[in-house]
Amino acid sequence: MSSLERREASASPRFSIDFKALGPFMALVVLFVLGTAINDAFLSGGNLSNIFTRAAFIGIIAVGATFVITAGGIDLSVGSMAAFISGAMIVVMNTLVETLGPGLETVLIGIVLSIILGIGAGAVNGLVSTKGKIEAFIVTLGTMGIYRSLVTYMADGGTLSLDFEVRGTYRPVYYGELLGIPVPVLVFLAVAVAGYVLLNMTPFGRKCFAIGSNEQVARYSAIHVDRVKTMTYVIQGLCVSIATIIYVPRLGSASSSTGVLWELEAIAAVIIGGTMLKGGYGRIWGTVVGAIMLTTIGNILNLTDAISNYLNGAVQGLIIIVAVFLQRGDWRRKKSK
Amino acid sequence: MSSLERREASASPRFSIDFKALGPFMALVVLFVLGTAINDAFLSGGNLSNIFTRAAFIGIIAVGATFVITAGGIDLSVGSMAAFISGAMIVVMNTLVETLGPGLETVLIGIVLSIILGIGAGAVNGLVSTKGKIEAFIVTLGTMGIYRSLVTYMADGGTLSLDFEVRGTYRPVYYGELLGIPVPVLVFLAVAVAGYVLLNMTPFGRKCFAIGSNEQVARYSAIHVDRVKTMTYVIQGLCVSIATIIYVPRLGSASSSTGVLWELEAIAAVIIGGTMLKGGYGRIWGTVVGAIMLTTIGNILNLTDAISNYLNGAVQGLIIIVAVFLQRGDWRRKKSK
Amino acid sequence: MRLSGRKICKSFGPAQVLFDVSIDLHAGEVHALLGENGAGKSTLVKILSGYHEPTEGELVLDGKSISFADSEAGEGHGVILIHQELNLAEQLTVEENIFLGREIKRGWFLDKTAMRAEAKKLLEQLQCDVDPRTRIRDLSVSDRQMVEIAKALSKKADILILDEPTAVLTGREVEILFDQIRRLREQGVAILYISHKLDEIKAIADRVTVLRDGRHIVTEPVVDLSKDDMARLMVGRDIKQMFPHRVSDTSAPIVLSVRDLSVPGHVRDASFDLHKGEVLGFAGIVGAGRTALMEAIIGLRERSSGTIERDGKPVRIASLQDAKNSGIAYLTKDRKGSGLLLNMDMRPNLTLLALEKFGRVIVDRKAEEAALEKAIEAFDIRAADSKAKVGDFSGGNQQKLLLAKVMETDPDIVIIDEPTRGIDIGTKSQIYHFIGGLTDRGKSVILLSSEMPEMLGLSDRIAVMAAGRITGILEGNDRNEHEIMRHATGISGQEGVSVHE
Amino acid sequence: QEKVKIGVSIPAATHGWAGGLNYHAEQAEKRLEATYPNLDIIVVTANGAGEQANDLEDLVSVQNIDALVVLPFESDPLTVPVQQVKEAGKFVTVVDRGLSLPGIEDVYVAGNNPELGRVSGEYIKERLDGKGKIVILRGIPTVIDEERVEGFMTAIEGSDIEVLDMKHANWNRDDGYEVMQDFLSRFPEIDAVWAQDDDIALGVIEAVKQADRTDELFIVGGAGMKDIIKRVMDGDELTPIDVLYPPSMIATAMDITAMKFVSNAAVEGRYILGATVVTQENAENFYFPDSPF
Ligand SMILES: Nc1ncnc2c1ncn2[C@@H]1O[C@H](COP(=O)(O)OP(=O)(O)OP(=O)(O)O)[C@@H](O)[C@H]1O
Ligand SMILES: Nc1ncnc2c1ncn2[C@@H]1O[C@H](COP(=O)(O)OP(=O)(O)OP(=O)(O)O)[C@@H](O)[C@H]1O
Ligand SMILES: [Mg+2]
Ligand SMILES: [Mg+2]
Repeated sequence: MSSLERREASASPRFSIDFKALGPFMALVVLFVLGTAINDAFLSGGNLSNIFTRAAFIGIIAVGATFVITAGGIDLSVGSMAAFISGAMIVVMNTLVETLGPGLETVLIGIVLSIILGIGAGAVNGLVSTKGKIEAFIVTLGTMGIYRSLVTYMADGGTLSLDFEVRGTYRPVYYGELLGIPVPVLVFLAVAVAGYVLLNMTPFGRKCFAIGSNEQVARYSAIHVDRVKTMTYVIQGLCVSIATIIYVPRLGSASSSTGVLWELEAIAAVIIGGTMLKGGYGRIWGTVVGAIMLTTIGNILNLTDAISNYLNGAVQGLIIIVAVFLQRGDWRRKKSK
Repeated sequence: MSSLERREASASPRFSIDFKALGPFMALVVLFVLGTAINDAFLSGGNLSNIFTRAAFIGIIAVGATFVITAGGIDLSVGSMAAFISGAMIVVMNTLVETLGPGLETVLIGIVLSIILGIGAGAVNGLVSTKGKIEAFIVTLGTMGIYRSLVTYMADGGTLSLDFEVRGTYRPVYYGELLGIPVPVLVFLAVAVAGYVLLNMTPFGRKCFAIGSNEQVARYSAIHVDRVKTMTYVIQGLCVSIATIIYVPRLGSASSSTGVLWELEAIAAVIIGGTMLKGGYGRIWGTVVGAIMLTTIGNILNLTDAISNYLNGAVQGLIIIVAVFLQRGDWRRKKSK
Repeated sequence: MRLSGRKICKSFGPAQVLFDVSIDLHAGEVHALLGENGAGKSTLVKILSGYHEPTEGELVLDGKSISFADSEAGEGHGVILIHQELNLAEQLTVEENIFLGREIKRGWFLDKTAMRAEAKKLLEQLQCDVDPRTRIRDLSVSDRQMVEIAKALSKKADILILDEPTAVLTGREVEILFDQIRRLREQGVAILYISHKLDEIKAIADRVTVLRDGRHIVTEPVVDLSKDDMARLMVGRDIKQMFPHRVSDTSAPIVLSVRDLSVPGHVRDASFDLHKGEVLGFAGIVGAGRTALMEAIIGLRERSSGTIERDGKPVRIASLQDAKNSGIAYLTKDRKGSGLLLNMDMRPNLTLLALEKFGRVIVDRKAEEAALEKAIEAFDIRAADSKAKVGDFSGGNQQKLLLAKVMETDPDIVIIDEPTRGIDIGTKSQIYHFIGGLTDRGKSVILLSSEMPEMLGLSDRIAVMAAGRITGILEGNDRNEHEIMRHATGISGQEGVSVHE
Repeated sequence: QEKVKIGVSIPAATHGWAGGLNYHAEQAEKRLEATYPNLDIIVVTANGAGEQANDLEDLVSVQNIDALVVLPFESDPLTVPVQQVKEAGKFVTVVDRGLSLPGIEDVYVAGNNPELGRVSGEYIKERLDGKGKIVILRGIPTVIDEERVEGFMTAIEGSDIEVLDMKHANWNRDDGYEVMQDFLSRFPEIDAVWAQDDDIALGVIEAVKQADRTDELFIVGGAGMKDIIKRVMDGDELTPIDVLYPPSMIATAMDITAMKFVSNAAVEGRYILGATVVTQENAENFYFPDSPF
């Protein structure tokens, strides 16, 4: 949005402010109405639980991406980072089975490893781009290739499979429920709340906004720009590792095709949610809704047989554009003139 | 690069100015030395001609992307746009064979169609994002899905193949040579020169820089921001169509896997070349070199079996990061302190 | 003595901008720093506060030699600088900016309530009527400057440096600021104050240091210098006459006629005429809608009603391009936000508005260079390095470049919004004479200014706006401060549109 | 009367062979729905293992299918999701890529990847008299690719055939073309090319033609794409044979599954499709000019 329009918007705050915040939610409601219209089963508890559970992967990663993008960066490596971390977890857990057995310890060590790797991978992205003064786009494009290669290499070109007994121990992390809510959804919720608190209620979040909005100003305000930026990548890495932790028990395997294009989905969820790609403004709840929207679109396409499968991508693309158009609410303001 | 560093850079212009302009070339030279060291065949005329010919596709598209990015936009749809245009060309030419025969007319009509489609597709991207006030990232993510679906649909999920006789007529556009230089390379050169002139020597190019560096200032300088931005997408579309025109005679086919990830390669070429992802500064020659660098990296990896195939992506990623690091020349300044 | 700079030299690359400058700041004293645009004032204070490293020379704090690693270290020692160019994150709110980098915390979390209360208190202290939750990008420049001041005050400075804080402030705001400065002086804070407004120097400063071309010229108690002395010391020559001598001719034909123009929320039913060869001033308090009116006239802002006639013929102006084609040009008051491309050098900036003049197909670089040379000459733009990014220019030289940019279109009607913000007195006079020259050549000027002397010294007639309406057009002897204020505050009787929601 | 719903889950048409798969699935859907009005077939496509697992969930929870025909993106990750479909009481047919746990599926229609590699290897070994220099263009690094290459290497084991190098060409024509170009600049002597897949083979053919080295080598592809079958049929020296790995196997699987519901025939069990060698003699039987693949 150009600043000229922004001025206009601020001139009539009654319309714009509400819309900005509610936009994504309204678009989601429209999608839900559409889904129900197409198939009654859409609103069934099972289907809704499926949607939210699926949204958890991309959603958790997208929460991390919200930090990176708010601070003016970008991370293209998340998908292959997820694949790499999954692979490493599986390899290590499979090895541990021999000594520790397929019990809780093995899984816990796997989880700890995942977190360490996530943080490490994020730190690499952050440090190389800040200290090396290389565009984040290039750095993460590079590490995207590197992580993907590493998982292919670990898997010898094939698939890494988690030991079936460990899978049994680990299973509840994906398939379990607590108070009737699937565990991944709970984790997603927790990550979103933590992300919200961190971005909106702590000095760190404030610094992310400032850096994304104007790096020079941030620097003049005694903010350690490089450190904060690096931290956003570390948070992104951590989020990827959390997503991985609930991903691995689902499919119990990793291969070179794991997580392909997740980066695009995560960034799309962030942007749909109203965060600005150029940095300076981020919204965790928007991101959460964005992730759910993307998953819902995929689900709706499965509800009907009316559209040729070849056109799935077209319908998906159209819905994304229309949804964002609706939620930006500019059409509304035009009318009210 | 943050403005603080930029200051430093401008504070010691003797080093930085040379480096900024020469950086990509030097990185390319390093790559060529590496290639020669790995395999003598690298410098053979055939291999070099292969490299440049291949670079032509991505390079031509990347020239267009330079405009879009310089003016502060982004286009993710170029790869699937290329697939879609190829598909449409093939379908139309195959149909025309029946009435016009496999002669020059058929090919020419195909080419004209390609140009019309490219310009049209670019205009759609531009108009939807400017008039609809939707982020270019979202719009082109959407059209990316749409074009890819359309080609899949046209091909019935399979491959569209150009009529064999037409292929004969059309062949020289890819396989032909003029003065010993392959036609695609000449086209690439022509596009690059035209792009250079347009971006650096005309009012239009100046306006792209202005919009990318500060849209508000551009507006206050009587620049029709929406119009110019839309034009950059049209130029991008035109470049895609030119790339397609030389792509189709190569293998004479199009399928849903045509042009996958070209958008990422094109953007990478642009950024490697020194154009700023945030807009406001673009360099066509950098882009050209960037495209050649990317192709060369792939070529070098094919010329050696020292590296496990599985690690190709990792090596590629590493080389990209290192090349950009070298060409940014910051290491040099550090040392000279 | 609190902070001194001893024999400070500073070079940017090959260009040296400070030569052996020494300055002492004393506790409980206001020290003024004077100098032409580009004299090196901002550079000097940036060195004093740790934003730049001196190339040579040293800083002495409380008798000990010290070197600040960065601005953070400077602030750590109580040296606070208010930058000449606003230094706020536009997408953040007022309160967020005030506490940026030193947020008040409760445990690990931001204490937003405390920060809001504190921000409110600071703003109240400055009598600044701004909601702490407003985003900076939605504030006027003068409000932004007040936020900067609030931010600096909240830092509890021992040594406070203000780099042209009043360039964008209104008279009332300046008074408020001065009260604060006096209060701080009382408390023993050492203050360094930069301004091009000599009245202010007279009013607030205890001692004056003058720089010229990066060299220290003189340091004297302010009582020992008259304004003319100061001007002479700065410029190095006498300034004979501030304003051009002009004869106004009210019978000249009307070149621009605006009728019943309204902009929703900003302007209602504005009508006025502009004669050939006249300077029509627009006065009013900030937010009265002058800028909005002008932006609507030139097609940058949507209007809900109104007609515009040029030379008696109705014209349709839907974009700035149309305005340009009708021979109207507009100089924005926001040189950073909408005036100049800060990351580029002078040449593209100069020619951006009048680009087609330099070739419709290919931009003629030679012609551009020639135009640049002429502009540098005509507007006396002083840049150490003509290839440097405009963002690195001194504020005054940016303003001159902006003026040159607008003039490239060779307009018949020039709308000038705050033309002399941050301009030194010598150059100001140059600009006034330049405006006089324009009208002598039959061009017409609309002048928007918050500087009363400028308004009175240049304008043939003065239109006054209040709350979105033109409340009066003053001619002849009515053109005086009292009448302007009477109309500007709306005492003259009309009700206006509400501007602030 | 309630219709019997059969869900079909396959990878999206992102490369030639998968495109053929999609085509045959759609054709079979139309044909079966026309023949048996009480059948409703729902075809869904996925771009990755995770997405396919989503599709399986949706087929069960919102479409409430009675039977599932699935060609897994990858075997391992889809084992558990398919198992869940089975546990929900559905009839399950698995195609091409076997699951990692035994006994889940009711019907298994298997292509035979190691066999494709073995047959190709045998042919090349025989044709070169057990000695010569070859290059290999592999697919996307996955299990399928691994299995094929392993089968191939086993077949040429012990002979004097030297594999100069192998690179991934990702079952993609453009990649096939470029990798082959580079092989040609690198190796002055190549006796045969194993392209593993017909899409790659088409790229290889163009590269070889461009380098003018059509006389010195031959190419073995795989899958049974109509363009290549046509060449074989026409006796093209460059592509003497092709090895079938027909995407129509999905139609076979759908037919078999449909039988379960429209007849009383017992259909449970394993159906292994061979890797038939297509030569000039039998090519006509495998040439379907109207198929998109
Ligand atoms: N970062 C920089 N890089 C290069 N040159 C600079 C830089 N900062 C300042 N200069 C140059 O130093 C000179 C002095 O600038 P400075 O901003 O100190 O002037 P000033 O006295 O504050 O002027 P003004 O009254 O216009 O603000 C100018 O010629 C300016 O172009
Ligand atoms: N200092 C400023 N810099 C940039 N834009 C401004 C500034 N002040 C106001 N504006 C914008 O100009 C437009 C008109 O301003 P407004 O109607 O509030 O007051 P104004 O009377 O025109 O201001 P002034 O009296 O200061 O010229 C608004 O869109 C406002 O956002
Ligand atoms: Mg200054
Ligand atoms: Mg059906």
